[in-house]
Amino acid sequence: MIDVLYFAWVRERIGVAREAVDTHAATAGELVAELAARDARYGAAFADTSALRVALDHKLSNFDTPLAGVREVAFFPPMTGG
Amino acid sequence: MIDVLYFAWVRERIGVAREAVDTHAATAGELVAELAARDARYGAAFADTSALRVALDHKLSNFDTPLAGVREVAFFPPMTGG
Amino acid sequence: MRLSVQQTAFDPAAELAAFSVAQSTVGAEVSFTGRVRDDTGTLVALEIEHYPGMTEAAISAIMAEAVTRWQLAECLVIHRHGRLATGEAIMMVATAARHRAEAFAAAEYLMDYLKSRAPFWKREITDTGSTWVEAKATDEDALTRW
Amino acid sequence: MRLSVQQTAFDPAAELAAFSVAQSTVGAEVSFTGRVRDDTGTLVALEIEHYPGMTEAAISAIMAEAVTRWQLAECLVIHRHGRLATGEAIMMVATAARHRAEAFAAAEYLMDYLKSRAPFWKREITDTGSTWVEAKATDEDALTRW
Repeated sequence: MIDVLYFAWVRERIGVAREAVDTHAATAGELVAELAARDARYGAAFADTSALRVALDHKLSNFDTPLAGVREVAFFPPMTGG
Repeated sequence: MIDVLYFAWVRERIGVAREAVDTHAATAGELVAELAARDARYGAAFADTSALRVALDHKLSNFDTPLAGVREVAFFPPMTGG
Repeated sequence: MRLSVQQTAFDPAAELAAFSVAQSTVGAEVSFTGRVRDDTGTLVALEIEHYPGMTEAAISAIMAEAVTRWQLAECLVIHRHGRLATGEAIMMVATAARHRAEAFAAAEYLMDYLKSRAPFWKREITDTGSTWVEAKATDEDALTRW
Repeated sequence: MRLSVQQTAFDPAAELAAFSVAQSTVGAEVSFTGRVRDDTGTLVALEIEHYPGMTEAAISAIMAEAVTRWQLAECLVIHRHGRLATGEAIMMVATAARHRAEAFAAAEYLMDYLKSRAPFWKREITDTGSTWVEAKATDEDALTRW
Protein backbone atom coordinates (compact mmCIF):
# COMPACT_ATOMS: atom_id res chain seq x y z
CA MET A 1 0.00 0.00 0.00
CA ILE A 2 1.20 3.44 -0.91
CA ASP A 3 -0.31 6.86 -0.15
CA VAL A 4 -1.07 8.78 -3.34
CA LEU A 5 -1.76 12.54 -3.22
CA TYR A 6 -3.12 14.84 -5.93
CA PHE A 7 -2.91 18.63 -6.09
CA ALA A 8 -4.43 21.53 -8.05
CA TRP A 9 -6.21 20.49 -11.27
CA VAL A 10 -4.96 16.91 -10.96
CA ARG A 11 -6.89 16.68 -7.67
CA GLU A 12 -9.93 18.32 -9.26
CA ARG A 13 -10.01 15.94 -12.22
CA ILE A 14 -9.60 12.82 -10.10
CA GLY A 15 -11.98 14.07 -7.44
CA VAL A 16 -9.96 13.01 -4.41
CA ALA A 17 -7.01 14.63 -2.62
CA ARG A 18 -5.47 11.48 -1.18
CA GLU A 19 -5.99 7.74 -1.33
CA ALA A 20 -4.19 4.55 -0.34
CA VAL A 21 -3.39 2.46 -3.41
CA ASP A 22 -2.55 -1.25 -3.44
CA THR A 23 0.03 -1.51 -6.19
CA HIS A 24 3.05 -3.43 -7.36
CA ALA A 25 4.13 -0.68 -9.75
CA ALA A 26 7.92 -0.46 -9.84
CA THR A 27 8.02 3.22 -10.82
CA ALA A 28 5.84 6.35 -10.67
CA GLY A 29 5.31 5.93 -14.42
CA GLU A 30 3.94 2.42 -13.95
CA LEU A 31 1.64 3.70 -11.19
CA VAL A 32 0.32 6.38 -13.56
CA ALA A 33 -0.43 3.72 -16.22
CA GLU A 34 -2.16 1.54 -13.63
CA LEU A 35 -4.34 4.40 -12.34
CA ALA A 36 -5.11 5.74 -15.84
CA ALA A 37 -6.51 2.28 -16.75
CA ARG A 38 -8.87 2.38 -13.76
CA ASP A 39 -11.40 4.89 -15.02
CA ALA A 40 -11.91 8.02 -17.10
CA ARG A 41 -11.19 10.50 -14.30
CA TYR A 42 -7.66 9.20 -13.91
CA GLY A 43 -7.30 8.97 -17.68
CA ALA A 44 -8.20 12.67 -17.95
CA ALA A 45 -5.82 13.70 -15.18
CA PHE A 46 -2.91 11.67 -16.53
CA ALA A 47 -3.50 12.18 -20.27
CA ASP A 48 -0.34 14.25 -20.72
CA THR A 49 2.42 13.33 -18.28
CA SER A 50 4.67 16.05 -19.71
CA ALA A 51 2.31 18.49 -17.92
CA LEU A 52 2.71 16.56 -14.67
CA ARG A 53 5.27 16.51 -11.88
CA VAL A 54 5.79 13.75 -9.36
CA ALA A 55 7.20 13.80 -5.83
CA LEU A 56 8.28 10.69 -3.93
CA ASP A 57 8.30 11.16 -0.16
CA HIS A 58 8.34 14.97 -0.63
CA LYS A 59 11.16 14.90 -3.14
CA LEU A 60 10.66 16.03 -6.72
CA SER A 61 11.46 12.96 -8.85
CA ASN A 62 11.24 11.48 -12.31
CA PHE A 63 8.59 9.09 -13.59
CA ASP A 64 11.18 6.33 -13.93
CA THR A 65 12.47 6.60 -10.36
CA PRO A 66 11.88 3.28 -8.51
CA LEU A 67 9.04 3.25 -5.95
CA ALA A 68 10.78 0.71 -3.70
CA GLY A 69 10.60 1.92 -0.08
CA VAL A 70 8.51 4.99 -0.96
CA ARG A 71 5.54 5.66 1.34
CA GLU A 72 4.01 8.71 -0.33
CA VAL A 73 3.66 9.62 -4.01
CA ALA A 74 2.22 12.96 -5.14
CA PHE A 75 1.12 14.04 -8.62
CA PHE A 76 0.62 17.69 -9.52
CA PRO A 77 1.02 20.31 -12.28
CA PRO A 78 4.16 22.48 -12.56
CA MET A 79 4.40 24.64 -9.44
CA THR A 80 3.49 28.32 -9.38
CA GLY A 81 4.79 29.65 -6.09
CA GLY A 82 6.52 32.90 -5.27
CA MET B 1 35.29 84.55 -11.23
CA ILE B 2 34.32 80.95 -10.74
CA ASP B 3 33.43 79.07 -7.56
CA VAL B 4 35.76 76.14 -6.99
CA LEU B 5 34.87 73.39 -4.48
CA TYR B 6 37.01 70.59 -3.08
CA PHE B 7 35.85 67.41 -1.36
CA ALA B 8 37.31 64.56 0.71
CA TRP B 9 41.11 64.29 0.58
CA VAL B 10 41.33 66.94 -2.15
CA ARG B 11 39.77 69.41 0.31
CA GLU B 12 42.11 68.21 3.09
CA ARG B 13 45.25 68.63 1.00
CA ILE B 14 44.32 72.08 -0.25
CA GLY B 15 43.02 73.17 3.15
CA VAL B 16 39.89 74.96 1.94
CA ALA B 17 36.46 73.66 0.99
CA ARG B 18 35.49 76.43 -1.40
CA GLU B 19 37.03 79.52 -2.95
CA ALA B 20 36.31 82.03 -5.69
CA VAL B 21 38.98 81.88 -8.38
CA ASP B 22 39.74 84.57 -10.94
CA THR B 23 40.69 82.59 -14.02
CA HIS B 24 40.68 82.61 -17.78
CA ALA B 25 41.17 78.84 -18.00
CA ALA B 26 39.21 77.41 -20.94
CA THR B 27 38.81 73.94 -19.47
CA ALA B 28 38.84 72.19 -16.07
CA GLY B 29 42.23 70.76 -17.05
CA GLU B 30 43.64 74.24 -17.60
CA LEU B 31 42.22 75.35 -14.25
CA VAL B 32 43.97 72.40 -12.57
CA ALA B 33 47.30 73.39 -14.16
CA GLU B 34 46.81 77.02 -13.07
CA LEU B 35 46.01 76.06 -9.47
CA ALA B 36 48.78 73.42 -9.28
CA ALA B 37 51.30 76.15 -10.21
CA ARG B 38 50.10 78.34 -7.31
CA ASP B 39 51.62 76.46 -4.40
CA ALA B 40 52.58 73.04 -3.07
CA ARG B 41 49.19 72.28 -1.49
CA TYR B 42 47.48 72.42 -4.86
CA GLY B 43 50.35 70.56 -6.44
CA ALA B 44 49.89 67.74 -3.94
CA ALA B 45 46.13 67.60 -4.44
CA PHE B 46 46.35 67.64 -8.23
CA ALA B 47 49.49 65.51 -8.67
CA ASP B 48 47.58 62.64 -10.29
CA THR B 49 44.50 63.76 -12.20
CA SER B 50 43.63 60.15 -13.07
CA ALA B 51 42.68 59.84 -9.36
CA LEU B 52 40.47 62.94 -9.63
CA ARG B 53 36.94 63.60 -10.80
CA VAL B 54 35.51 66.94 -11.84
CA ALA B 55 31.95 68.26 -11.83
CA LEU B 56 30.84 71.40 -13.68
CA ASP B 57 27.68 72.96 -12.28
CA HIS B 58 26.83 69.67 -10.50
CA LYS B 59 27.41 67.55 -13.59
CA LEU B 60 30.18 64.97 -13.74
CA SER B 61 32.42 66.08 -16.62
CA ASN B 62 35.77 65.58 -18.31
CA PHE B 63 38.89 67.66 -17.81
CA ASP B 64 38.69 68.90 -21.39
CA THR B 65 35.08 70.10 -21.15
CA PRO B 66 34.95 73.90 -21.79
CA LEU B 67 34.38 76.09 -18.72
CA ALA B 68 32.47 78.76 -20.69
CA GLY B 69 29.30 79.70 -18.79
CA VAL B 70 30.12 77.44 -15.83
CA ARG B 71 29.59 78.97 -12.38
CA GLU B 72 30.78 76.15 -10.14
CA VAL B 73 33.62 73.66 -10.55
CA ALA B 74 34.22 70.83 -8.06
CA PHE B 75 37.23 68.54 -7.72
CA PHE B 76 37.06 65.31 -5.74
CA PRO B 77 38.26 61.68 -5.61
CA PRO B 78 36.20 58.83 -7.10
CA MET B 79 32.91 58.62 -5.23
CA THR B 80 32.20 55.98 -2.60
CA GLY B 81 28.48 56.20 -1.94
CA GLY B 82 25.94 53.48 -1.38
CA MET C 1 17.33 31.13 9.12
CA ARG C 2 13.56 31.38 9.51
CA LEU C 3 10.84 29.83 7.34
CA SER C 4 7.13 30.28 7.81
CA VAL C 5 4.42 28.75 5.62
CA GLN C 6 1.22 30.27 6.89
CA GLN C 7 -2.40 31.03 6.12
CA THR C 8 -2.53 34.30 8.06
CA ALA C 9 -1.62 37.68 6.60
CA PHE C 10 1.72 39.24 7.52
CA ASP C 11 3.30 42.70 7.44
CA PRO C 12 6.52 42.71 5.35
CA ALA C 13 7.80 45.88 7.05
CA ALA C 14 7.36 44.39 10.52
CA GLU C 15 9.06 41.20 9.34
CA LEU C 16 11.96 43.24 7.96
CA ALA C 17 12.29 45.04 11.30
CA ALA C 18 12.50 41.69 13.11
CA PHE C 19 14.91 40.34 10.48
CA SER C 20 17.49 43.13 10.78
CA VAL C 21 19.86 41.89 13.43
CA ALA C 22 22.69 44.21 14.42
CA GLN C 23 25.72 42.24 13.25
CA SER C 24 28.90 44.15 12.60
CA THR C 25 29.71 41.94 9.60
CA VAL C 26 26.42 42.54 7.77
CA GLY C 27 26.69 45.37 5.27
CA ALA C 28 23.77 44.52 3.00
CA GLU C 29 20.16 43.48 3.42
CA VAL C 30 17.78 42.74 0.56
CA SER C 31 14.06 42.08 0.85
CA PHE C 32 11.53 41.01 -1.76
CA THR C 33 7.77 41.10 -1.31
CA GLY C 34 5.39 39.50 -3.81
CA ARG C 35 1.83 40.84 -3.85
CA VAL C 36 -1.47 39.80 -5.44
CA ARG C 37 -1.77 41.71 -8.71
CA ASP C 38 -4.99 42.42 -10.59
CA ASP C 39 -4.14 43.68 -14.06
CA THR C 40 -7.67 43.50 -15.46
CA GLY C 41 -9.70 44.65 -12.45
CA THR C 42 -11.68 41.39 -12.44
CA LEU C 43 -9.92 39.45 -9.68
CA VAL C 44 -12.06 38.46 -6.70
CA ALA C 45 -9.35 36.50 -4.90
CA LEU C 46 -6.22 34.45 -5.33
CA GLU C 47 -6.27 30.97 -3.83
CA ILE C 48 -3.02 29.21 -3.06
CA GLU C 49 -2.89 25.46 -2.53
CA HIS C 50 0.23 23.79 -1.20
CA TYR C 51 1.62 20.41 -0.17
CA PRO C 52 2.16 20.48 3.60
CA GLY C 53 5.36 18.76 4.56
CA MET C 54 6.94 18.90 1.14
CA THR C 55 6.60 22.69 1.08
CA GLU C 56 8.70 23.10 4.21
CA ALA C 57 11.23 20.48 3.09
CA ALA C 58 11.66 22.02 -0.36
CA ILE C 59 12.01 25.61 0.86
CA SER C 60 14.39 24.63 3.68
CA ALA C 61 16.66 22.92 1.16
CA ILE C 62 16.61 26.00 -1.12
CA MET C 63 17.42 28.28 1.83
CA ALA C 64 20.27 26.09 3.06
CA GLU C 65 21.78 26.16 -0.42
CA ALA C 66 21.53 29.98 -0.57
CA VAL C 67 23.05 30.41 2.91
CA THR C 68 26.05 28.26 1.97
CA ARG C 69 26.57 29.63 -1.49
CA TRP C 70 26.50 33.33 -0.58
CA GLN C 71 27.58 32.99 3.06
CA LEU C 72 24.45 34.66 4.34
CA ALA C 73 24.39 35.89 7.92
CA GLU C 74 20.59 35.60 7.89
CA CYS C 75 17.85 34.40 5.59
CA LEU C 76 14.04 34.60 5.84
CA VAL C 77 11.20 33.14 3.76
CA ILE C 78 7.51 33.64 4.47
CA HIS C 79 4.91 32.17 2.08
CA ARG C 80 1.16 32.22 2.48
CA HIS C 81 -1.46 29.73 1.33
CA GLY C 82 -5.24 29.96 1.31
CA ARG C 83 -7.35 32.86 0.03
CA LEU C 84 -5.74 36.27 -0.63
CA ALA C 85 -7.15 39.61 -1.80
CA THR C 86 -5.62 41.99 -4.35
CA GLY C 87 -2.64 43.89 -2.89
CA GLU C 88 -2.01 41.42 -0.08
CA ALA C 89 1.52 40.11 0.41
CA ILE C 90 1.80 36.55 -0.94
CA MET C 91 5.33 35.98 0.23
CA MET C 92 8.61 37.62 1.10
CA VAL C 93 12.28 36.73 1.23
CA ALA C 94 15.03 38.61 3.03
CA THR C 95 18.78 38.07 2.94
CA ALA C 96 21.67 39.55 4.93
CA ALA C 97 25.27 39.36 3.74
CA ARG C 98 28.56 41.21 3.86
CA HIS C 99 28.19 42.89 0.47
CA ARG C 100 25.36 43.87 -1.82
CA ALA C 101 26.20 41.45 -4.63
CA GLU C 102 25.76 38.42 -2.35
CA ALA C 103 22.54 39.70 -0.76
CA PHE C 104 20.98 40.45 -4.17
CA ALA C 105 22.08 37.18 -5.78
CA ALA C 106 20.79 35.10 -2.88
CA ALA C 107 17.40 36.87 -2.87
CA GLU C 108 16.98 36.37 -6.62
CA TYR C 109 18.05 32.73 -6.34
CA LEU C 110 15.49 32.14 -3.59
CA MET C 111 12.76 33.74 -5.69
CA ASP C 112 13.63 31.79 -8.83
CA TYR C 113 13.57 28.48 -6.94
CA LEU C 114 10.44 29.29 -4.95
CA LYS C 115 8.64 29.99 -8.23
CA SER C 116 9.33 26.60 -9.78
CA ARG C 117 10.45 24.21 -7.03
CA ALA C 118 8.24 24.90 -4.03
CA PRO C 119 4.88 23.03 -4.20
CA PHE C 120 2.41 25.91 -4.40
CA TRP C 121 -0.36 26.26 -6.97
CA LYS C 122 -2.20 29.51 -7.57
CA ARG C 123 -5.79 29.82 -8.73
CA GLU C 124 -7.36 33.12 -9.80
CA ILE C 125 -10.99 33.56 -8.80
CA THR C 126 -12.99 36.05 -10.88
CA ASP C 127 -16.71 36.87 -11.15
CA THR C 128 -17.04 34.46 -14.03
CA GLY C 129 -15.09 31.49 -12.74
CA SER C 130 -11.65 30.34 -11.67
CA THR C 131 -8.42 29.49 -13.49
CA TRP C 132 -5.28 27.72 -12.35
CA VAL C 133 -2.28 29.95 -13.02
CA GLU C 134 -0.03 28.24 -15.55
CA ALA C 135 3.69 27.91 -14.95
CA LYS C 136 5.72 30.06 -17.33
CA ALA C 137 8.52 28.59 -19.40
CA THR C 138 10.55 31.69 -18.47
CA ASP C 139 10.30 30.75 -14.78
CA GLU C 140 11.78 27.33 -15.51
CA ASP C 141 14.42 28.95 -17.74
CA ALA C 142 15.38 31.33 -14.91
CA LEU C 143 16.87 28.38 -13.01
CA THR C 144 19.52 27.77 -15.64
CA ARG C 145 21.40 30.94 -14.66
CA TRP C 146 22.33 29.54 -11.23
CA MET D 1 9.43 58.88 -6.40
CA ARG D 2 10.97 60.03 -3.13
CA LEU D 3 14.58 61.02 -2.43
CA SER D 4 15.97 62.04 0.92
CA VAL D 5 19.58 63.00 1.63
CA GLN D 6 19.73 63.41 5.37
CA GLN D 7 21.98 63.51 8.41
CA THR D 8 19.48 61.94 10.79
CA ALA D 9 19.14 58.19 11.31
CA PHE D 10 16.20 56.37 9.71
CA ASP D 11 14.40 53.08 10.19
CA PRO D 12 14.41 51.01 6.97
CA ALA D 13 11.41 48.92 8.08
CA ALA D 14 9.31 52.02 8.78
CA GLU D 15 10.37 53.47 5.43
CA LEU D 16 9.36 50.22 3.68
CA ALA D 17 5.96 50.38 5.40
CA ALA D 18 5.44 53.92 4.10
CA PHE D 19 6.73 52.93 0.65
CA SER D 20 4.31 50.05 0.09
CA VAL D 21 1.34 51.65 -1.59
CA ALA D 22 -1.59 49.39 -2.37
CA GLN D 23 -1.62 49.44 -6.16
CA SER D 24 -3.32 46.60 -7.96
CA THR D 25 -0.66 46.60 -10.68
CA VAL D 26 2.31 46.20 -8.31
CA GLY D 27 3.31 42.57 -7.88
CA ALA D 28 6.87 43.01 -6.70
CA GLU D 29 8.72 45.19 -4.19
CA VAL D 30 12.46 45.05 -3.56
CA SER D 31 14.34 46.87 -0.83
CA PHE D 32 18.04 47.19 -0.18
CA THR D 33 19.60 48.51 3.02
CA GLY D 34 23.30 49.28 3.32
CA ARG D 35 24.75 49.27 6.84
CA VAL D 36 28.03 50.32 8.46
CA ARG D 37 30.22 47.21 8.65
CA ASP D 38 33.14 46.68 10.98
CA ASP D 39 35.10 43.64 9.84
CA THR D 40 38.08 44.16 12.14
CA GLY D 41 36.36 45.40 15.30
CA THR D 42 38.37 48.63 15.24
CA LEU D 43 35.85 51.05 13.73
CA VAL D 44 34.88 54.01 15.86
CA ALA D 45 32.65 55.66 13.28
CA LEU D 46 32.03 56.12 9.58
CA GLU D 47 31.94 59.70 8.32
CA ILE D 48 30.21 60.50 5.06
CA GLU D 49 30.88 63.74 3.24
CA HIS D 50 28.73 64.79 0.30
CA TYR D 51 28.24 67.59 -2.20
CA PRO D 52 24.92 69.32 -1.40
CA GLY D 53 23.06 70.20 -4.56
CA MET D 54 24.94 67.84 -6.83
CA THR D 55 23.98 64.86 -4.63
CA GLU D 56 20.28 65.50 -5.11
CA ALA D 57 20.68 66.24 -8.83
CA ALA D 58 22.74 63.12 -9.49
CA ILE D 59 20.47 60.76 -7.56
CA SER D 60 17.30 62.24 -9.06
CA ALA D 61 18.67 61.62 -12.55
CA ILE D 62 19.56 58.01 -11.66
CA MET D 63 16.09 57.43 -10.21
CA ALA D 64 14.32 58.95 -13.23
CA GLU D 65 16.31 56.64 -15.51
CA ALA D 66 15.37 53.58 -13.41
CA VAL D 67 11.68 54.53 -13.31
CA THR D 68 11.56 54.86 -17.10
CA ARG D 69 13.64 51.84 -17.92
CA TRP D 70 11.80 49.35 -15.69
CA GLN D 71 8.44 51.13 -15.59
CA LEU D 72 8.50 51.39 -11.83
CA ALA D 73 5.28 52.26 -10.02
CA GLU D 74 7.35 53.65 -7.13
CA CYS D 75 10.98 54.29 -6.27
CA LEU D 76 12.66 55.42 -3.03
CA VAL D 77 16.23 56.43 -2.16
CA ILE D 78 17.40 57.53 1.29
CA HIS D 79 21.09 58.29 1.85
CA ARG D 80 22.70 59.60 5.00
CA HIS D 81 25.71 61.84 5.48
CA GLY D 82 27.63 62.80 8.61
CA ARG D 83 28.83 60.48 11.38
CA LEU D 84 27.47 56.92 11.62
CA ALA D 85 28.10 54.07 14.07
CA THR D 86 28.61 50.38 13.25
CA GLY D 87 25.33 48.69 12.30
CA GLU D 88 23.54 51.91 11.43
CA ALA D 89 21.72 52.13 8.09
CA ILE D 90 23.76 54.21 5.62
CA MET D 91 21.18 54.17 2.87
CA MET D 92 18.30 52.28 1.35
CA VAL D 93 16.60 51.92 -2.00
CA ALA D 94 13.17 50.48 -2.68
CA THR D 95 11.48 49.70 -6.00
CA ALA D 96 7.95 48.63 -6.92
CA ALA D 97 7.12 47.07 -10.29
CA ARG D 98 4.76 44.62 -11.95
CA HIS D 99 7.15 41.67 -11.88
CA ARG D 100 10.13 40.59 -9.82
CA ALA D 101 12.69 40.84 -12.63
CA GLU D 102 12.02 44.58 -13.09
CA ALA D 103 12.01 45.34 -9.37
CA PHE D 104 15.31 43.49 -8.81
CA ALA D 105 17.05 44.96 -11.86
CA ALA D 106 16.02 48.52 -10.95
CA ALA D 107 17.21 48.14 -7.34
CA GLU D 108 20.58 46.77 -8.45
CA TYR D 109 20.93 49.50 -11.06
CA LEU D 110 20.22 52.18 -8.44
CA MET D 111 22.80 50.64 -6.11
CA ASP D 112 25.49 50.36 -8.78
CA TYR D 113 25.01 53.98 -9.82
CA LEU D 114 24.78 55.33 -6.27
CA LYS D 115 28.12 53.64 -5.52
CA SER D 116 30.05 55.36 -8.29
CA ARG D 117 28.03 58.33 -9.52
CA ALA D 118 26.54 59.99 -6.45
CA PRO D 119 28.98 62.43 -4.77
CA PHE D 120 29.52 60.78 -1.39
CA TRP D 121 32.87 60.05 0.21
CA LYS D 122 33.29 57.70 3.14
CA ARG D 123 35.97 57.97 5.81
CA GLU D 124 36.61 55.27 8.40
CA ILE D 125 37.54 56.54 11.84
CA THR D 126 39.45 54.11 14.05
CA ASP D 127 41.31 54.46 17.35
CA THR D 128 44.53 55.02 15.49
CA GLY D 129 43.42 57.47 12.82
CA SER D 130 41.17 57.86 9.82
CA THR D 131 41.22 56.62 6.24
CA TRP D 132 39.25 57.65 3.18
CA VAL D 133 37.55 54.59 1.71
CA GLU D 134 38.95 53.96 -1.76
CA ALA D 135 36.66 53.38 -4.72
CA LYS D 136 36.86 49.82 -6.01
CA ALA D 137 37.54 49.08 -9.65
CA THR D 138 34.78 46.45 -9.40
CA ASP D 139 32.27 49.17 -8.53
CA GLU D 140 33.14 51.09 -11.68
CA ASP D 141 33.06 47.84 -13.66
CA ALA D 142 29.57 47.06 -12.33
CA LEU D 143 28.21 49.96 -14.42
CA THR D 144 29.15 48.28 -17.68
CA ARG D 145 26.40 45.69 -17.28
CA TRP D 146 23.63 48.28 -17.64
